Amino acid sequence: MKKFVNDPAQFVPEFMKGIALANPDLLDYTPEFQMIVRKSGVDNAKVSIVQGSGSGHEPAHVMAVGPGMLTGACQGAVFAAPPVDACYETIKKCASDAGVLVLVNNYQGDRMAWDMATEMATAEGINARQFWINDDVAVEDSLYTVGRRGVAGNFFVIKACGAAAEQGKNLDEVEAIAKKVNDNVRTMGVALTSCIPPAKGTPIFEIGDDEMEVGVGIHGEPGRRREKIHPADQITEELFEAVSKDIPFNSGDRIALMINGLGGTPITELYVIYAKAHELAEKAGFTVVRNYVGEYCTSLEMAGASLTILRLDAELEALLDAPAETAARIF
Amino acid sequence: MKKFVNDPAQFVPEFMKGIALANPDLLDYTPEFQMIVRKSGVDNAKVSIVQGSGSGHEPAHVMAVGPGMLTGACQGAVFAAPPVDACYETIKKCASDAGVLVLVNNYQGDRMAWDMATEMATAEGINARQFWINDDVAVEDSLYTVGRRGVAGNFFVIKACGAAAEQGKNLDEVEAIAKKVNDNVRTMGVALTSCIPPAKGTPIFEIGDDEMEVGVGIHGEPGRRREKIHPADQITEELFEAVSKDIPFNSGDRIALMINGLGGTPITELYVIYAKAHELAEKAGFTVVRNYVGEYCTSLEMAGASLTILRLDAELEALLDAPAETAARIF
Amino acid sequence: MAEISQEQVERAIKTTCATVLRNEHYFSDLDGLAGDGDFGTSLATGFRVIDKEWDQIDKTDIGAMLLKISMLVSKHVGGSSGPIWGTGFMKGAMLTRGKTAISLQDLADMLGSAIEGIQARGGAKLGDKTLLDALIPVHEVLKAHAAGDQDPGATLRDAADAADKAIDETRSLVAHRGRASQVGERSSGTPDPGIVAIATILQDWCKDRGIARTPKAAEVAKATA
Amino acid sequence: MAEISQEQVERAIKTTCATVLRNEHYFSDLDGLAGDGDFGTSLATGFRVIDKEWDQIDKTDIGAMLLKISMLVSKHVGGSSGPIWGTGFMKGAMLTRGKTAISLQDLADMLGSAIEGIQARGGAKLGDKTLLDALIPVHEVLKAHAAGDQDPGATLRDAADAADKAIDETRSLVAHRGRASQVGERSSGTPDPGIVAIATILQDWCKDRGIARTPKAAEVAKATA
Ligand SMILES: Nc1ncnc2c1ncn2[C@@H]1O[C@H](COP(=O)(O)OP(=O)(O)O)[C@@H](O)[C@H]1O
Ligand SMILES: Nc1ncnc2c1ncn2[C@@H]1O[C@H](COP(=O)(O)OP(=O)(O)O)[C@@H](O)[C@H]1O
Ligand SMILES: [Mg+2]
Ligand SMILES: [Mg+2]
Ligand SMILES: [Mg+2]
Ligand SMILES: [Mg+2]
Repeated sequence: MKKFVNDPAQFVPEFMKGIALANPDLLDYTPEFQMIVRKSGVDNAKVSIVQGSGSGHEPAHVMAVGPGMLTGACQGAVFAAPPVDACYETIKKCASDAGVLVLVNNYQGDRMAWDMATEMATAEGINARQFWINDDVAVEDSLYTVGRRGVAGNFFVIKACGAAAEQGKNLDEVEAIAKKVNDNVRTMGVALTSCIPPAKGTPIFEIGDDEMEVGVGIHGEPGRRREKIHPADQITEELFEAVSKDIPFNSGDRIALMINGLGGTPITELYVIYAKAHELAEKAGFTVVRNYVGEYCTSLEMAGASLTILRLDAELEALLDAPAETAARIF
Repeated sequence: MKKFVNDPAQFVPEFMKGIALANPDLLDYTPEFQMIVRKSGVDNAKVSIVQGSGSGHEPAHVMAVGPGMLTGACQGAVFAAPPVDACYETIKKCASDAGVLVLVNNYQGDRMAWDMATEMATAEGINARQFWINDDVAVEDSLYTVGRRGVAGNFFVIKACGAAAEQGKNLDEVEAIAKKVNDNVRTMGVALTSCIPPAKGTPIFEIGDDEMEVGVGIHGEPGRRREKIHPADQITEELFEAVSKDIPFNSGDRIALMINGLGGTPITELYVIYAKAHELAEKAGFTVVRNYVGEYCTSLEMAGASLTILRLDAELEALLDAPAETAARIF
Repeated sequence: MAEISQEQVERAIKTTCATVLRNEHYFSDLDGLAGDGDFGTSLATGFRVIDKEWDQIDKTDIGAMLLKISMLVSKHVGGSSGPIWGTGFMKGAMLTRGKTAISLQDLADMLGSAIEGIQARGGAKLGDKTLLDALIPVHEVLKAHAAGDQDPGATLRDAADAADKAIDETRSLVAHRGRASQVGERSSGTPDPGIVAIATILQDWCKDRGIARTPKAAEVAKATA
Repeated sequence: MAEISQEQVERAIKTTCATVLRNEHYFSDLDGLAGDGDFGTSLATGFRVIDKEWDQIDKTDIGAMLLKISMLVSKHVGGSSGPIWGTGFMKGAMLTRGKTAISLQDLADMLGSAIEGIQARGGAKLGDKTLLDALIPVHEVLKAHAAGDQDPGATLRDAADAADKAIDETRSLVAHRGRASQVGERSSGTPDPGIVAIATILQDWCKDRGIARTPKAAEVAKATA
């Protein structure tokens, strides 16, 4: 296991401590619940935006806390939903007179934990509501599972809701924006390698030296198929095709285009993908209004990438444009 | 080779095209010289800051172009200094009445190329000057080599000089700032894995499953020693010790602390290191005024990290605080 | 009418702590076959705290005790297991408020209520290859004995048999819930770790009460060896 | 006095293109042993352009031609090789301005000037295990023949011998310049790719002119096979 780690059981609290130490003016860290909230506290005139999920997807979710983004977030162990109490305490800590919107990536463990937490909070009189994000087109809905997974599109839901909340929109309005983003955002990813959860110490799946997993999930869930690795342009075409045909997106659409790294892929390779994706978008008649190239929702040190398209309208464009600040920063 | 790449020979121009497409308002790309300059052009009242080196270290160097940072940069093939002409054209394109400061990371190939380019530009009446950055404490000066290597400390030299140039400081003053930063910044890195230059197709060095290279260079150059992998805290102690004892830094120093990822290490592991480094800094009596956790100077997809300490004074603090914008961004 | 004393319930919980802690890695390994390999760790994180804080746990009555246990699970167990086991204990607590002894029928009702709660929480049904595939037949056993011989020993042995049997009966199924459902067909042929955990706990309860029985599923044999 | 015609110089350059392009991967592999494995590619990138643009290259005189070649190297060759080879051609160009033929002494002077330029540029000296360890003995050969028999054929053969010999003589040295210097002791035992390139080019020149000689260093044998 080629990792910077001490006791694997302490991996999550240790990196959260690092995030907190590095952002003393921005963030407030409660180790007991692996919870991070804005230092500036809750504004009762504004809807609070909350999220929480397994660790290993950073900068999602605790590194997405900050003005214009999340009000607070909690994390579970690597790839495991947080305990119910952590979710409950996060809602409680972020409780606002204007209400709390809980953005839940659509996984069974996360949904159950936030269900319980929201019920508990509601029972205490907190105005909390859940919204499920499910942008991954790789895996179709099925009778048996909880449905499509929530992946990198998550960033756009947070960004738009965070900005709307900042502007003082009410809970219904912010929820409507979450729905609009989720209805208009689609993602698919591809993995070239697996990753190793520190506590597990071994890869979560086996993959050949010349293979890739098309449509991989951010916990290493299998996707659509296992294939020989293709040239970057061909992979990009596959992702673009799958994503753009899903809603479908239409010629003339104004879009945000995201190439998200899964953790182990260097930024340059993401730009190789971006170059092709941008070209394909223009060929399809889309206008790329904003773009995002980097890490937004990762899977530990997995080498891989995902492509996200969000259809914009004037409202969403303005929300994406709005200022925001998180622990993920350059300067 | 688990990479998103098409023809490996086109890797650099393809990712540069992606960077350009993604930043149409910020950057101007000249494929012929693998050169990127600010879209806003040159301000003759301000010193231009220029850099260029082999590719594979992104966001250094072309992704460090932007207001408050570099005026322009050019890149060579992966890990190879740019051709002399590219350097010359970059100086020419960035030529300002106030002068051009060329920040060269201290490698033989880069120095020779920029030497020639600066001579050529000077012969044409351009007021260009070079400054060598050499913050890596891993390898001692020696009679035979060009001396210490320039690594992640590079970011601070660019940031400070970029801000100073923006403020209208003259060439002597900006050069003095480069010198002040370089004199007060020290770095050491450690690699857990090698990386694979696309055109080479094989790792640049062999390393055991349980080994790390302490003091590694950003082109995979060997460092101080090969060791069994240690817990993150112990590695951090080693890096901190080597770096902080080098100038040495003193109790009471106000510092900027950077944990830089080498490309394949996820942000969470960098924060595990940061947590310990911050603690060690406080124990040593330093005040961490600013911190930087993320990728600033990489080595393709190498798993590894480096620790940089910069001693601050009021002038440098203000320069680091100054606004800046580059292709490396979150929102 | 056979009574189960609070002391017996406490003893069963303590035994469960031992079972879960002993099998932390084994249960995770089983989860790793088709799921994400965290089941043992998730569960053990909670039961380690229950074990450690045992003396401080409110034991006024069975309900108070189970409520506290449910709270500790909610606080410390992540993943799907947190809500599932937390809900189970919570439902049991609600039916035992103020009681310091319960009948076999009470126990059957508690489990029935727990099953309902878990189904409402996670949406799984019989045959989805979750621990419900052990709990539901065990519930049938409890109901039958409560209405019949009321022999706690025989009840426990039959319950352990039922859970044990569920492992092999569901082995070839495809998981429809939890992370294991995400590997599709690949989960067929591997045992469900939740079912193994229930069977192992019941087997350890048998052992603790001196009820001789030999596990059939290899996984229970291994987990109780 | 033996004259070397411009046509002969052109032919030598064309031959050099073929040598470098044929050995792109081999020279990179040699650089990979202790350096960073880019030498062959860096060099080939430049000589591929020279080869392709050959017809458009200004051939008014030897100086004009070498100047253009130096410029193409500066434009297309990265790494240390760009400045080193670019400087070498530039110095040769400066001494042949307006000339359409050169003497052996001119050639010796050109190489002497190139060596000085490369030393000034990169700071290497004899024994640092760089291509200077081939160029300096070759320069001695040129000077001796220029002052003596003035036989271009014998000169070329002796020059090839000298460069060839340099490979084995420097093999056990530790590199003090270029990326190979960064591996310290580890470079000992590997041949320097720059020296191999010079020896290979000279051997190919011999072959092209029908001068029979058998390379001694295994690397040259391989590169010219
Ligand atoms: N929806 C559900 N209802 C009941 N039990 C479930 C459900 N989903 C999973 N389980 C049980 O939980 C076990 C897995 O728990 P755990 O590993 O903690 O959850 P996760 O699948 O989120 O990683 C499975 O073996 C199964 O027995
Ligand atoms: N300072 C120097 N002076 C002369 N020749 C040098 C010098 N440094 C390197 N060389 C030659 O260049 C060759 C390596 O070239 P190349 O691989 O392009 O450079 P780099 O070492 O920058 O990767 C070496 O084999 C050596 O012969
Ligand atoms: Mg899990
Ligand atoms: Mg090189
Ligand atoms: Mg699991
Ligand atoms: Mg080289």
